[in-house]
This record gives sequence, structure tokens and C-alpha cells, in this order.
Amino acid sequence: MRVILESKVRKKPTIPIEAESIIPRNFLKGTDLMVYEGNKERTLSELFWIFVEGTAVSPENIEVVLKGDASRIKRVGEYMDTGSILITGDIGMHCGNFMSGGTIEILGNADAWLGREMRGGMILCRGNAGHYCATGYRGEKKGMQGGKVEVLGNAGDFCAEYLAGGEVHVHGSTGDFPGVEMRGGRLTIGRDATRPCANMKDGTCVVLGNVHEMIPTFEKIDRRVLPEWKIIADVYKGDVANRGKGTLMVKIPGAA
Amino acid sequence: MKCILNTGRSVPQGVSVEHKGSEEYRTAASVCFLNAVDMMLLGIENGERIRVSSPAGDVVLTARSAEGVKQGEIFVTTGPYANHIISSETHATGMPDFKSQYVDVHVTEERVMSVGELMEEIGGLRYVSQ
Amino acid sequence: MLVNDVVCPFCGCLCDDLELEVEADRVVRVLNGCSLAEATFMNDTRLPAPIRRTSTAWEKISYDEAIKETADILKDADRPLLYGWSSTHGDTQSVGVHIAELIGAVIDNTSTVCHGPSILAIQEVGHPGCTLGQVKNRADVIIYWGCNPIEAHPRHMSRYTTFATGFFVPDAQRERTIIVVDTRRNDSGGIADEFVQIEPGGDYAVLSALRALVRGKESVIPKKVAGISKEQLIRIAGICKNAKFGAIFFGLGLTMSRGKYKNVRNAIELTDELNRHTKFVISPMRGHGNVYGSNEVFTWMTGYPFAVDFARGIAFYNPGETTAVDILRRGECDAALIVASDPGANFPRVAAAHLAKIPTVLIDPHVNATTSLSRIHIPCTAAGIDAAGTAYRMDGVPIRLKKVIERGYPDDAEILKKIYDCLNGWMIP
Amino acid sequence: MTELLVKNACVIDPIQGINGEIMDIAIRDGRIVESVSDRAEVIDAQRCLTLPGGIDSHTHVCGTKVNFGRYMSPEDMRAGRTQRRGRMHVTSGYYVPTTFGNSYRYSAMGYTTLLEGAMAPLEARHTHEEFTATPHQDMLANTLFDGNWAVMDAVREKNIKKTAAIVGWTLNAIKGYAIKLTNPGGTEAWGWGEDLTSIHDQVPHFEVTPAEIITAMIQANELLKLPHSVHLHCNNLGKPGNYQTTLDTFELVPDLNPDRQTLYATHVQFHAYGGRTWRNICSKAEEITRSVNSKPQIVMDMGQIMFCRTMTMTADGPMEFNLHCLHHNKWSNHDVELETGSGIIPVTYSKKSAVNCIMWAIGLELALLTKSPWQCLLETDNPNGAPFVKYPEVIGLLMSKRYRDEECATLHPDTEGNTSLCALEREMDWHDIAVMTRAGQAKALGIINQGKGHLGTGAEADIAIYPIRTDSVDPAREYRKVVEGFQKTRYTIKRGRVVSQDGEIIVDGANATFWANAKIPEDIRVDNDPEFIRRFQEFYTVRMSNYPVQEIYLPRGRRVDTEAFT
Repeated sequence: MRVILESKVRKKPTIPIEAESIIPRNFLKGTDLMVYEGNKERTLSELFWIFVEGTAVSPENIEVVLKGDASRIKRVGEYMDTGSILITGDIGMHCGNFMSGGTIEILGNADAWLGREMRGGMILCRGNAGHYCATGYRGEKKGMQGGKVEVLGNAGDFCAEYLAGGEVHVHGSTGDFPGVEMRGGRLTIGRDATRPCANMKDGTCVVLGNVHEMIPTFEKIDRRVLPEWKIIADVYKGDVANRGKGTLMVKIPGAA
Repeated sequence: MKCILNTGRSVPQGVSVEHKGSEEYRTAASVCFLNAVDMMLLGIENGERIRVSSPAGDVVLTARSAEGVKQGEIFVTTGPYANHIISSETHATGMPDFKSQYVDVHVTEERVMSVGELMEEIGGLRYVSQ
Repeated sequence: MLVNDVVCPFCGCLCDDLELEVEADRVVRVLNGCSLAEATFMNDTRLPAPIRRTSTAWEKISYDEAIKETADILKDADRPLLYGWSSTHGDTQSVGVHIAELIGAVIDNTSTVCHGPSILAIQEVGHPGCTLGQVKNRADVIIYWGCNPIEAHPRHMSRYTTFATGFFVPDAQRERTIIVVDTRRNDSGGIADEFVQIEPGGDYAVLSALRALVRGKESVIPKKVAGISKEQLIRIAGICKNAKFGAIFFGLGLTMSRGKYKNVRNAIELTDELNRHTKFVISPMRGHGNVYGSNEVFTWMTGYPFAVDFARGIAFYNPGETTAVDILRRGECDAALIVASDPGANFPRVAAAHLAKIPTVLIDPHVNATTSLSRIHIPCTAAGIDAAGTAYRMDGVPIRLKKVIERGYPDDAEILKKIYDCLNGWMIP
Repeated sequence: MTELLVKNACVIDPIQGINGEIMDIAIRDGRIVESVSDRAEVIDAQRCLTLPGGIDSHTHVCGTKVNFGRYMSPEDMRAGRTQRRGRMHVTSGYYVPTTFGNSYRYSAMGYTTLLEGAMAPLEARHTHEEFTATPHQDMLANTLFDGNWAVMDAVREKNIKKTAAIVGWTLNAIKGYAIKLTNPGGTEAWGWGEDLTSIHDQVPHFEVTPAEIITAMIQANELLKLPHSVHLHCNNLGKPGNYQTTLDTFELVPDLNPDRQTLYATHVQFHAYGGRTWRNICSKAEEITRSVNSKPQIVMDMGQIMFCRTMTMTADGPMEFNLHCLHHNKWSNHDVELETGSGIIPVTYSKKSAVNCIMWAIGLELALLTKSPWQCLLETDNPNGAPFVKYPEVIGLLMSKRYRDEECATLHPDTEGNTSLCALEREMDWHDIAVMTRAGQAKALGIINQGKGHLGTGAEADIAIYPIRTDSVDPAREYRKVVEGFQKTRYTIKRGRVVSQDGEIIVDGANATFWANAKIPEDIRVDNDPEFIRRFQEFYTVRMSNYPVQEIYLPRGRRVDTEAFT
């Protein structure tokens, strides 16, 4: 079954919408769902043109397609456990919060907190991701714990903060402090990164481009070939300031 | 000239902070402190004006040399003048880059606007007490 | 008439030893205060009456009209923003939170552009701190990091640190070592025993290096970190470890520069590390007189110190999303109520400009930059001058602000209660 | 005039000697009376268990430390959120809920009076602001004197009168109710990053020992004729082998008051550890209870822990730092000049941890081995051992051996060998629970004659009606019904008004704050003592005139006068 939601033109297009009800499982019983626009509760049909194609008996066979301007729609795919969501443009904050299964594909850019506190499943963002991509919540000890987030463009600051498990792969560059407070999982950065892995406790990070402003409290322990990436990389342990046992590998410029 | 803008508090600004219409406040908040070498490179003296611009906007300030400011940095007191050129980007932390905005500095003959004029530039209307 | 032991409401020091000479409805002399205190009490010109903006001019309106219109603006808003709250007393803050809860607003206070990042850091690693008297009576090592007390908190040094006589530190100037860390050599740096000039944005790296040094990991540290020589770093780590009682005070140099709360977190973790060797505390230099009070009141009422979003009926908190600058920058809010603050002057251009695009109401004793951006400005008492109430000092000590004169203005808490009553009447049939 | 009649109540009122009688309770204008007119509103209790309103004699719900616990824990705030609903305001938080959250949840459980366990005098104004914002419970504040410089000086001078005068002045100034000592002397040592390890260690610089402070404060307390006794958090909390410190402390206590205990020892579970390290920690509940059973002058409370995520918060700064070094989670510390300290860290008590399991068992052992329920009161040192919403489970465990056995079967295998819990057959009855959750507290706090903890004529009409039929529920077997029954009252009545019904809050409420005012002879008043004033002005960072909490902070203050020094 395919559910197509096309956002309607709104009188106040900048008021954020919170739409944690948009997950495949919920459409099994129809499209009679509620969302919030600012502090007002709305029915899904007040804000979207809804088209349903085909039927489904189980949620894993449901695909939700979000069309039109979704850049102000938050929490799409929150607690999603199965099925798939396709977003044809940009998506608002907190897409895929607490996701545990299924897939989300974003053809445009994702706003901040993409895949926050994710436990499983897969998010593919073909554009850029905002700040705090694949991270956690304020005050919480663990960020993302499982699943995979892949960003084909760049990611903003604090990418994979508190990463505790799962895999984050940013093909482009990240902003400041990727992998800060990391305690597990794997972070791969295709291009450049600034101050990677500050204060990390554990986990593994690979930077295939340049590192700007290396944190001074990492201990260089090795230089080795990484066959997976066909590069030679310097291997660091750290963050020493934090009694960390994490691994940071940085490609040696020029070496292929 | 490319510089990093730093902002902060100062006593003269604090003293007149509840009187933002006052001349005193305008003077305190619209001074831009530069390194003496940078002043020389720009070819200006204390009290001459500069236009400071960033992607967020631009504003005319009065230049003054200060010992504590390093080359390549400028310092403007916290307030509407500094904020006229500071980006609203907060890196999703809620806090703008009040201390690390990249800016361009040019010499100008234009005058320094009042706070009221600055506010009118962004859609406000000055209130003048009767 | 002389009034003793008056509390200055201006900055987070809340000095409570001022002596004021009062004549009728004005203060004519301020003793013991700094120049900021003097200005606070003596240059206190107010907006005389509520005003409303027409398309091209300002007109006087009555309080009743202003209150009714404010309620009208707020009741229909889909995403109202209530901002400010730091230069007033606790009762006002408390009514503010009740209004936010009632109308599903976002409520934020000025710590959002001040020590909001410090709060984020504390939420990650906690806060080893103390009241200021602990520092005054015990500290032999004081570090001012990214702050300029001489300019921003002029009596901090004489009341609590460098020049303050303490029980265990009878000869303060001789017995205390002062370290100042900043990107520029300011006046505070001038009186330091050790001045550390960091390259802009280099605080985080220096703090990491110090943590490693305190742990004895000298070999890891490169020769220079953010412009500071390894020798100086080792010397500073040594001074800290050998302190009997050390205190770090930090300011906006950490919270506003690159990395924001991560800088503060690193400073707290340095303090934590030092506590394994000696006694060390750390404290933010809070700016506005009662900004800490707004954090306290928000916290016991909503669970969060700032940036609270009631849009969904529950309290939600996520700085970067629910903070005032972000909400304005994204053009989210469709009405704003500003109380006891001046975002027009203190917010970056784009954020401030949005206030002029929507109906904005300002409740503040003084004409300020935000006045120009508002639809309505309602003048009120100034806490600590013509209104009494609670304020929380930068270290959490609650102090009662005094009412020293009467100027005939209504208290902001009273104005807000009337707005609340209006709204409540509409909302509950 | 408002009247209310509660009919068909199955009343247990230990203070009045009533145990399960079916009776009517008449209420007029907030107090219990002999009878009411036939215009009175009627509630039919349908023979359900009806008790005086619950009293918590040691909880942390208001003030600087509690609020800092909230401030640093957005992750907890999202764990317990409720929307605004009718008269109920928004609440947030599970283990450190907002003031509304605390009040509503206590109310739903039938609690109407709370003693905040620790208030630093310098920050008392904050506690009172939160008291005022707490709608449904009357409040009292334990006032911290453990590191008070003036007190330690007077103790060193062996001047009990002066000690009493300082305490009396302070309680009056900051509107406190009772003397609290938290790790006496240790919090001052923590000012230098140190701690004391026995009650005979000297406090750095002040040259007094915890034993001397405790002894002098007990005497001063009785000289002031304060309604409550000294309320003590013993030294060495949470350290293996600390039971010896606790026993030594109990030996210091004379029996000085015929109406109540002379020492209230709080959260004793945390002070009843044998062994030398965390690896060989074991229960010393038997030794502790043997001492308490022979000393009517001592009342303790359990300090029960329950398996959950929670927050520890105490004035005991050094203990919190030690705990932080074990847990590596966030740590806050807040020392208060010339007075005390405090620390906060989050913890998770887990059944996988042998230490946690032993702690859990010790709390229950203490209650079950103490012969008189009046001497071991039920609490969790909220939120240190567990948030107070766990009380019903603690009640269930005390009333049912089967429940205990089922729990024990899920614990770490080392529990059994290091505690005697499994061998304890005792099952508490309804009357025991009534004593341990209200009557005992009222007596220990000295508020029976304020009309608290009983339902006699003239008492305040604070009443909890639980959906439990004692004639048909067998708590030993049907402990789940007991737990559920104590989680939500049918009705909670506060001063004659129904404030909560089936867990729903139905009025805004307005509480009262009790504080103690001891009359001190002019010639020894410290506010007339130039040396006291000089030291105050010199070493505090607030002026002495700005220190007292103005009466405006207690809009519904209830002053308890005492005839001190008589």
C-alpha cells in the first residue's frame, strides 16, 4: 500500500507542524490521524491532500510518500518500526526519532536531529543533514544506539554526538565536533571534519578527508592501511582527557 | 579587511543600558575597537568611521584603537550595533556566534546611525518621548 | 531618608550592601555601589504611560486598553513566544509561566543568549559549585576564564575574590593567585598573576590539554595549544593541583564562542578532574540581576530552566529548537510578549526583525530598542527600585529585592495577572 | 461554614487507639468535630480503609538542591509529563518531578504533610517559595546546622546555651522547623575536599568532633523545647563498615523527652553496612535494630531503596563525590558558606548489582526487625533510595512474605548470604502500616497537638480513603491489591476539602508551612551579641539584615511557639 501525503498551502507556512503520527503502521487503520500545527490540533486532511493506493494487511508493506513542502514538519517517522517513508523534498527536524525498524529516504535535505536516539532501521538522506544528525537528547547519556544513518551530502555540527551504537556515514563533510562524546558505534566521514571525536570514550571514527583543528589530547599509536577505503591512515586513541579508549583514523593527505 | 568580530560587555554600555535612546549609549555601543596596526593598514585615526559587514548585514561604527585587541580581530560592545551584523545561526544550541563572526571592514564617510534608526531599518518605528 | 543594605538588581552579583539616599520618588545618592548600580538607581527614566503603535506614530492608551489588547493578541496566536523575565522578580516569572501553559506558548528567558550553553553543559556533566562566600573565605587560586569582571561585574573581585578578606584568607591580595584566561588582554587581565591569551575559538583545546596534564599525561600534549605554550599549560596545571581551594569563574567567552556548551562542559570536567587532587569549584558569571531566578522559577514549575515549549500541552524543551533566537530566525512565532528585557538590542538582526513583523507587546519600565519593534509598550515598576520581590544571585542564593521608592507604576506581576485573567476568561467557558 | 461527613469509613487511627472500626467522620471548616448538620456534604467511604492523611517525615521535594536536580535532568523531565487538565497544571519528571508533580502525586497517594529533609539557612527563601507553590501538602523544613561555624564555635566552647541561642535565632530567622545534622562536621571538612571517618575525628580548624556536635545539639534542642528532636543523617553514609559509626552515634543519645524520641536517625539503611569494601559488604541490620529496640529514645526511618533509575541528593557533599567516582555520571556539588554542603548525582539501582540488592534487603530488614513500628518509619529518602511513588510497593513488601520471596528469587545470588531477609517471617498488618506512614511521623515530628496524624475531635481534617477493603483483602497473598490500593486514594481530603479523587486533582489547594519559634532570653540572644554580628557581616556574603526570610514568604505560615529555657 502506498499513502501519498501532499502538503497543502498554509496561511502561516512558517508555523511548525508536529507529525509523529506519520509512520507506516498508523495507516493500517486509515488516514484519520491527528497532527499539531503550532499549538492547534489538526486532522491530517486539514494539512495534506491524502491519496491511498492499494491495500496492505501488515505495516511492513506500507510506504508513506511525503510530497510538497515538508521542511517545517517535525517528527515524521518517530518510533517507526517497520515499513518505509519516502520524502521527496526537504524534511523538518527530528525525522526518525527513536526509529527501530524500516527505512526512511529523504531526497532533499534534512533539518536538525535526524535519527535522534535511533535504535534500528535505516535512514538515507540524499541531500544535506542539519545539526545534531544521529545524536541523542539533552542530558541523556546515550545518543543513537543502533541502525544506520547515511547522508550523501554534508552534515552540520555535533554530528553523531553521544553515538553509542549503529553506524553513521556522512559522504560529504561535517561541521564542528562530529563524534563528540562518542561511546560506541561507527562514524565515517567522507570528506572534511573539524575537531572530530572530542571527549570520546569509545567507538570508531574514520575521516577520509582533512581534519581541521585536531583535538590535542589524542595519542597517535599507529599508521596503517585501511583496505575497506583503500587508504593509509593515522590511528589515534583517545580522548586522553576523558580516559577514552576510542579510535580515530585519519587519512594521510595524498596517500591513496 | 577580513576580521573576526568579538563582542562583550563594558561599563559605559552597562551604565546606559536602560537608556538606549541616549547619546551616551550610542557612543558606547557603536565603537569598534581595532588593533593599532589594522588601523594603520586601513589608514584611519581614532574617531573615523568604518563599515563592518557580514552575510547578516552591515553597520557603520566609530573606529578606536585598543591595546588588548589582536591583529585581525575587532571588538564591539554587546548591543544593537554589533547585532546588526551578527548572524542568527545558533548551530542548534540557541546561542548565536556573538564571539566569532567573520566580517569585512571598510573605511567609510557615512555617519553612525542612532539606535532608533537601526530599529527602523529592520521594520520598527522610533518612539520619541514627548 | 537613608536606606541601608539595599540590594542592587543590576547584575548577577546582587550586592546587598548599598546605602541609598532617597527623596520622595527618587534616589539622590548611592553609596557602596559600582557605577552600574549608581546608574541603575539614579538614571531611572521611565516610559510614562502605555503606548500603542499606529502605522506611523505612537499614541498613549490606558492600562486597561493595553491589557485587553495584549490578551487579544495572545489568545489567537498559533505559536506565541513569551520572552525576557530576567530583570524582574519571581512573582512575575511565575505568572509568565502560567500564561505560557494556558495559551500553549513557548517561554524563554535571557539565559538563552547568555548562559544557556552553560545550562546545556551542566545537563551533561553536572555542576560542582558553591556559594560565593565559600570562595571568599577559602579560595587561594582564582581563575577568570572568558569573562571580564571589572567591566561586567565590577564588585565581584572586591566582594568575593581578589580583594576580599576571607576567614582563611586574611590577606587576600597576597594569599590568592589570580589567573585570567581570555582572547584579549582586558583590564581584568591586567591584575592577574598569570594572564593566558588564547587564540579565538581555542578554549576547548586548552581545557582538554589541561585535563590531560592534571591526569599526568604530559607526553600527549603538543608544544603549543591554541597559542599557549606547553610550559605555561604545565605551570597552570601545577598551580591548580597545588591549590588548597580553587575557583573557576567563566563568562560569555566560553558560552558564546565556537563550540558553545562544549567549552563549558570541558571546563566543568577540568574542575571534576581537579577534585580528585584538591578542592575545586566552578561558577558561571550570570549577567542580568535575576536571570538565575528565571531559571529557578521555570525549573520548579516546568522542569526546565529555559526554552520551554507548551504547544502540545506538556512542557517540551530542546534548545536550538525551542529557544527564542531560533524561533524568531525561522519566523515561527506569530505573536510575542516581551517582559523585562530588550531582544531588539540583544538579538541578532534577523531575529530582532521578526518581532517587528508580528504583534509584539513589551512590558518593561524603560524605553529600549524593543520599544521601536513593538505594537504596544506597557510601562511597569522596576524590581528592586519601586517593587519588592525575590531575585536569585549568580550562585543560587535567593535575596529579597527591596522597594525603595514609589513611582506610581503598576507591578509587572499585576499587569500579567490581569492578562492571565483575561485569557482565562476566554479560554474556560 | 463548610461541612463534610465521611460515612462508613473503616478507620485505623493508632494515636486514638482505633483499629479498623467502621465509623463516620464529621468535619466542619477544616477540622474534625463531634457532629455536623444534615446539610453537610456526604462521602460514602463504603467501608474502605480510612487513615489520617499520610505524613512523610523525610523527603526532598523543595529547595535549592531539589531544583538543581531538576535543572540538570531534562532526560528525567520527559519521563513523566502530564498535560494541563482541569485544575491540574502541567507536570514533568519522574524521580525529580516539578513542584506540581510532587504535590499531585503525593496527594494521589493520600499524603497531606511533608517534611523537607534538608534546607540550608542561607537558601531558605528558595525552599519557602517552593513550599508556597506546593498546593496540597502542609510543609515543614529541616534546617541544616552540620557545618554551621557559629554552632561549632559554641560547641567548642562547651556553651550549650549559646548553641541553643544560635539555633533558635536561625530557625526563627529563616522559618525552619527542626535541627538537621547531615554528616556533622563532614560538610565543613568537604570545604577543603576532605571528609571525616568517625564521630571522633576533629573538624579541620574548628577542633570539634561530630560526637560533640551531636551531643551538644541534642541538649540545645531540648533546651529550646523544639517540637521535633535532632534529625540526624549519620557520618559515613554509604560506606561499607559504617554500621559501627551508626552504633557509636546511637550510644551518645540520652533519653531526654517523655513525649517523643531524643534522636531521629534518618535513612538508616544507608548506615547499616558491614564489611570493609564494596566486595564484601553485608547487612548489619540486626546489630542496628538490636540497639534501637533497646533505646526508646531513638526513632529511625528506613531509607529503603527500590530498583529503578533515580537521583541521589543530599547535603553530604563528600559522599556524593565518592559515589560520582564510582558511577562516572554527572555530578553537582553546592557548598553553602558557613553552613553546609550538598551534592547530587543520578543513580540506577539494579538487581544485577549485589551491592544494590543487599541495600534493598537491609532497608526491609530494618523495618521487620524493629519491634515497634513507631521506631522505624517508612520512607525512601525520596528520591535518594527511590521516588516516593514506590511507597506502595514498600508497603506490599512489608505486608507479604510471599512478595518478598518472589522478589528475592530475582536478585543477585550474593544477596542471601549477606542478609537475613529471607529468614524473616514477619508480615506487617494494616495498623503497623498506619503507624509507619502517618501516626509514627506525627509523634516523631511533634505535630500531634497541631492536629496532625490522627482523626480525633479538633484534629485537622486531613484524611486518606484508600480503595481497600481490609475485611476482604489478604495482604500476605493479595499484595498486588495492596500495592494498587495505596497508589491512588478514592479520596484525599485536605483540611476538610476533597483535593484528589481516584488520582485526579480537583482543587488548586493552599497549604500551610509550620515553623518553630523558640523564645530566647534577651541576655543570650545572638542578634544582640556584637561578636556574632561582626563575624556574620565579615564572613557571610549577605548582610545580616537581608538574611531572615520575611513573613511574606509564608502566606499561610503556622508558627509553633515553644517556651525555651524553662
